[in-house]
Amino acid sequence: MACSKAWTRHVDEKILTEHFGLANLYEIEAYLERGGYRAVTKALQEMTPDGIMDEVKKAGLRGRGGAGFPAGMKWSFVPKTSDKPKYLCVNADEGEPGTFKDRYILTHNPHLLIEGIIIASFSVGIHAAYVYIRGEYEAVAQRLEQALAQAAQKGYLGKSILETGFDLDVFVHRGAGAYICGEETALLESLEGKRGHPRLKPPFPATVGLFQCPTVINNVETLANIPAIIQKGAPWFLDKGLAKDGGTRIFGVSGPVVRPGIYELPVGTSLREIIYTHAGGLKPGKKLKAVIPGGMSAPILKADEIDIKMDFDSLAGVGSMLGSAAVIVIDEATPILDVLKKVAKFYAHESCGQCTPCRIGTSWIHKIIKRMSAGHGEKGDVDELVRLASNIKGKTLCPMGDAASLPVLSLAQKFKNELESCLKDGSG
Amino acid sequence: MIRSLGYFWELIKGSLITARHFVVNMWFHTLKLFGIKTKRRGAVTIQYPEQKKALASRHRSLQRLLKRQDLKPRCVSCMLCVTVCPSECIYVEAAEDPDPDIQKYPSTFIIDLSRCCFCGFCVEACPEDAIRMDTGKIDLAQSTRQDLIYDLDKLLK
Amino acid sequence: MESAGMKIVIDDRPVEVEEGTTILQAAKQAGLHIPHLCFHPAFVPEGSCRICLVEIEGLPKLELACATAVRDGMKISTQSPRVREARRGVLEFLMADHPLDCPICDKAGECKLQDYYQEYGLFEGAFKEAKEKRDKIIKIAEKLILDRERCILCTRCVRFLSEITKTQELGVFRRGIHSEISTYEDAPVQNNYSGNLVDLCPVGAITDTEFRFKTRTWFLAQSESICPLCSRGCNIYVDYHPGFTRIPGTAKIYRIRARENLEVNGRWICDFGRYGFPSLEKDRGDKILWKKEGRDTIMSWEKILSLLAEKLRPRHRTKNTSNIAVVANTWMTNEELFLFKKIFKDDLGLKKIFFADPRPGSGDGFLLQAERTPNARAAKEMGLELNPVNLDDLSKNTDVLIIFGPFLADLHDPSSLKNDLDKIRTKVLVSSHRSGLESYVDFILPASGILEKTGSLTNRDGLVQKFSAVCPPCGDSRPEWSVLIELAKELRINAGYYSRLTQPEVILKEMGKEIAFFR
Amino acid sequence: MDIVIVLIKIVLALVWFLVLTLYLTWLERKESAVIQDRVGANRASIFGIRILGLFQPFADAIKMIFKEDFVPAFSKKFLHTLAPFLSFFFVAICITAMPFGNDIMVGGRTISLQIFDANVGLLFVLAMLSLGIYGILLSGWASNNRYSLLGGIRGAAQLISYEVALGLSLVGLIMVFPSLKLSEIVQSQGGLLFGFLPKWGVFLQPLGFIIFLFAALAETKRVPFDLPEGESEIIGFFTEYGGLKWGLFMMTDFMEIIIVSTLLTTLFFGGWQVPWLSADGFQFPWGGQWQMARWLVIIFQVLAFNIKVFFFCWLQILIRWTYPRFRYDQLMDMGWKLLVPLSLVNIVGTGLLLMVIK
Repeated sequence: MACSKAWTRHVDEKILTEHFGLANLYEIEAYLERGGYRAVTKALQEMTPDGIMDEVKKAGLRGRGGAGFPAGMKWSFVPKTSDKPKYLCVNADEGEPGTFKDRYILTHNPHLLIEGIIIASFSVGIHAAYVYIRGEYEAVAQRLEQALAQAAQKGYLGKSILETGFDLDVFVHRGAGAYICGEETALLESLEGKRGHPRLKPPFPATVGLFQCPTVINNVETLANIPAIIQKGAPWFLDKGLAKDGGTRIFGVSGPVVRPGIYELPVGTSLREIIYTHAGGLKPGKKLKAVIPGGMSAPILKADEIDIKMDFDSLAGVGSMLGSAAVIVIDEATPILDVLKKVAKFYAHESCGQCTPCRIGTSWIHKIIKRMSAGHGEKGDVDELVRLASNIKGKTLCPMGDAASLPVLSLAQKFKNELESCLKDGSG
Repeated sequence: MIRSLGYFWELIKGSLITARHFVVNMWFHTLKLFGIKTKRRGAVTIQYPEQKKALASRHRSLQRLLKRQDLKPRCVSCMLCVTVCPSECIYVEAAEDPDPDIQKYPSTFIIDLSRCCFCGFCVEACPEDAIRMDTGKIDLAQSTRQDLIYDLDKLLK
Repeated sequence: MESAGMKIVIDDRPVEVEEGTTILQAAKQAGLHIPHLCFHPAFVPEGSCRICLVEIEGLPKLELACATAVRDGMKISTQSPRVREARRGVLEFLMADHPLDCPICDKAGECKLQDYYQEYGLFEGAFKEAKEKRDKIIKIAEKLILDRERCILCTRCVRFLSEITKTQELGVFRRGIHSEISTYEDAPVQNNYSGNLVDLCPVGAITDTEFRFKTRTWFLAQSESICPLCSRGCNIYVDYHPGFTRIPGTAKIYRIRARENLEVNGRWICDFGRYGFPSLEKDRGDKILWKKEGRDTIMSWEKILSLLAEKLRPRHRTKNTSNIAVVANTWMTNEELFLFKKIFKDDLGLKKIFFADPRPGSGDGFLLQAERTPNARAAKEMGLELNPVNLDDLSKNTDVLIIFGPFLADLHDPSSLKNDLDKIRTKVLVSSHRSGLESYVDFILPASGILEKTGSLTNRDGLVQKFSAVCPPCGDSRPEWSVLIELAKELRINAGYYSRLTQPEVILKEMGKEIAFFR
Repeated sequence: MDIVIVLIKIVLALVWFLVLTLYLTWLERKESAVIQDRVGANRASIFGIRILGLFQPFADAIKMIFKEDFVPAFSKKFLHTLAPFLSFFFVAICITAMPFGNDIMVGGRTISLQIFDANVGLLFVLAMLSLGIYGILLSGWASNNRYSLLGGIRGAAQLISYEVALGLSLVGLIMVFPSLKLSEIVQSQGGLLFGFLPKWGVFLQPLGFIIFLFAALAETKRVPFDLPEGESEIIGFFTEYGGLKWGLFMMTDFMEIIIVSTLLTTLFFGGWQVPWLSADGFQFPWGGQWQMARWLVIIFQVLAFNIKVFFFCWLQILIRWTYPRFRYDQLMDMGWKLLVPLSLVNIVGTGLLLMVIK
């Protein structure tokens, strides 16, 4: 992924990426200069934990990880009267292909996340937070650890933050390269030092989570939004987006567009606008074929379906999903079978192997597609793919089964003719 | 009494029928004896050891065990033939084969022909097509019981 | 009742269950079987096999029956087309990664995968790709072999070792399709309960070298019995092969499995019991012998019993029984101990009653007990004192000695046994096994092995458990209770009483009348 | 000299009789085979030479000789052994009364081709046949087997019943040819009836012939009258016999066939008489004449006798392979309610006819 300077392009008021242009924003001094940690001060000194929670609820902040569960609501599920310690887990295991937003946040503005962690922990009553960071993000993790050290030095972390008596320790935990650990319960298992296998739900992590204790798990981007909500208020935040889905989202655009990169845009911006206006359209000579709107696990949209608002509900309405808002653009020159092969290979490789449909189904699908792409496709293989994917969908322990089956289903259904033509002429 | 007379007429008819058979067959036998070949034979009997009737393709004769390419028996001693055998004439003992792809092979495979009723169920049941009854051997009489017990060596031949 | 019970409907059958019951358990109460592979009632549900999916009215997705707790008013369908289709789909996946080597699989016949395929599958395999190749013979324990191709990763074995034995020798390694069960760095499964993994494995992935390739499961007759090897009294299944009519020696016990009894052994048995059965069948005595002037004469039961009775009767008549000694053991059933007590203690009034039991071993703190005899508690409850054999007391002024059981040979060294027993004129041995005692005695009466008789045993906690014969008696042998009754009849003591006791059940009932403990 | 001649005659007759018996067993097998579209026994060979299985009787004989001579426990060994010999003897002795041909002249001596031409030859034969019952009864009783005993008793009852019909059926014949001497009966069948028809008993006594045929068949104890034996189902009198003793019973059976055939020939089919053949040659009723040497005529006559006997043997075997066995009540019904009354009718009818003619 070519790292471009796309984030500098101003379209509207930014929340997260406002100061990304600054080269040393990750240093706490630079951050403090830009008004950093003011939200923490405000939250800890002026607001009550419940007040913060209400504010977040009112802001309509939905989880940025993929499922889009309202963040304030998630916090409120944590039992208040529990004698067990509570934990905050930050999901920075950004494994979804096409997604790279958290990496930018953590690279450029790790203190924004730290601020969010402190406010969220204060609101829920947490004294230990874990940042589960993808193992491949070694440099990012180091930068985060540096930022944490700086924040602790400045008294924003550790014992009695800002003399309020509120203690908080933040730990960075590096993942070991398993996609499944982006799933919250698998993440917890992994954090506990076990094999990253998803847990059965219920019980939900809010009641029985890390080390069997109540646990809040939030995405990096979700938490990074918190300081702005505290500082500027819920109505302002809500105003940025839609009625039930406040704020902005960082869309990561990849593929053969003129300017691939991340774009912080209000929730509800149309996909066409993102691709053609912000990302500069496709590269000369390329023609849009399809778009995967929300990371690899989102069902694909054909070129004529891109006039759609990019928010959770609108995309769900057309059978796709916003997910992590990673827009993957596919041009006409790319054979769908190749896309399918990549998708299938990824999920076959990343299935944790715990439950049957996903463990065997994904590898079966991958084997069929490999055979198809080797030119040995047989009649009925596409239908077989659809059948197998529907047998996985909704029958697995964790959402990865859906994540693995939905793209296959949508590709196989929407591009059936193209795939079947591969069978006939025998070319991949 | 009258009924009895009718009965006597039938008796005569009966002996005429047997007599006709005798005369007709005798005629052809006699012709044969003098070397005159006619299409009709005097008897339907086949002189078995000299003349052999071609066996039907699905005829069930003496069992044999098939071999793999490496000359080991194909049998994996699943004992389905033992299970299905109605006369309990098959006895199999399994042993562990060093080849993990084969794993199980019969260390003993006995068919007691003195019990076998040649129903062919064992052939039907075999999942490996390891046993067949297509040797065409039907002269199985032996003078001792022990000779009728076919073991692995005999069956693999 | 309203508060405690939750009224739910499963497949149009209304059931009332307790709060916190899972759908699977509720269905069991309703008499329905929901297929499950990874679920085992003793473990925390894992929810990984996905075959127990059921449809709950009002919920968009199919839910796991093994892990979902019922809610009041739930309407559950376990046989709707959607459910069947889902199960079929899961089965198809499982089959696609399963070697289908049923002909050589020892689980065939009792394999869950086979059962469910019969019930829900019966499809033509659509899997055209190459199957995954995995290791098929991995020795994970002294007696266990793991076949990774057959493994369906239900992780029951892993969970057994982490939740029950807490030894955690097995784990799941690698991921996705390459996931596999393995030991940690070749440290084998080493605990006294490893044999349970074979019972637990729903397919044939873990097999047992003792049973592997020996026979097929459908030849075996499964009988319920009690493990006699320690005083725990674990409930077991004994799988017995009635044998091939023409091949001698094929009728035998092939394996022992755990039988569920939550009061005694839960769902497990120890390896000591599981693999101890060959000793029950080995070295059996099966002939009635009289060593008349040094030569073995084969006798009939009638003759030998009347011979014995002739030796005992005059002493009984004259109330001169001080020179009779008997040695019993607590491998005898309740009924036998009772008869033993009735005849020798009450009727004959013997003073020299000794017990020779196997030497105690060491317990493992879970099921296996140090006391390696199944019925010591019953003897105590009957008022018999478990006096150990003192050879001096035994042989002093003794004319007739009757020994029950072979254990005396283990307790004393042969030379002292010979010295002391030679002092006694008439020595009778009633034993199921050959032990070396044969050479010292004059009369040898073969007794049936414990698995060949019917009766009851009292375990260390005082639980009286009935069991019935697994296989016919070996050779000419007879159970001790029948020997005792016949002897009593020959002695003509209390004739009416003993002739009424025709069956172990009758004896047990009689015991209940006389001893409150057995009521 | 006479004794020598008689001895020669005895030897010749016995050889004839036994060889015929021997080959009747072969004939039985072969004939039944031909009737049933089979080939029949053809395996017995001497040095690989088979000749239509003609060695089969020898093979049988060897087999029977070498079989165990078994006597059941608790049975009377003597009686058990005696029984087959009795049966055999009483049948074998019947051959003495049979005229094989006309008298021949050898060196001025007249020699009749008959061992013993008794005045009461016919009665002698009937008596000897009746005595055969003792063999059956004895074997049944000596076997110490209640099934065999029942078989023997069944046999005795059957034979006694048919004896009556057998005897009565011949009364008419004796009235027509007023002699009991078999040679005379044959001699008197040499004439012609109505100028062309041979004056054979069958034409003079058709009803008598039929009754005699049935009764004689019953006397042989073969299918359909094999209730005494009932080989496979009802168990017969010789169940406890094996080897050569059983072989004697078997031979007795075949010898009875021959005796019945010779009797039929002698009594009803002109014995050695050839139609229109007188001592000088043929004199055909339409006037033709064919002079023949004396010895040629004798040969013709002996041949005719043999052919007739063979024919009846063949016929009896044919009958045996045609009919199923009678039920016991049917058997008794036929004997007592059909054959005996019919033979009485025959006697009365013959008597009346003779009275009318005279």
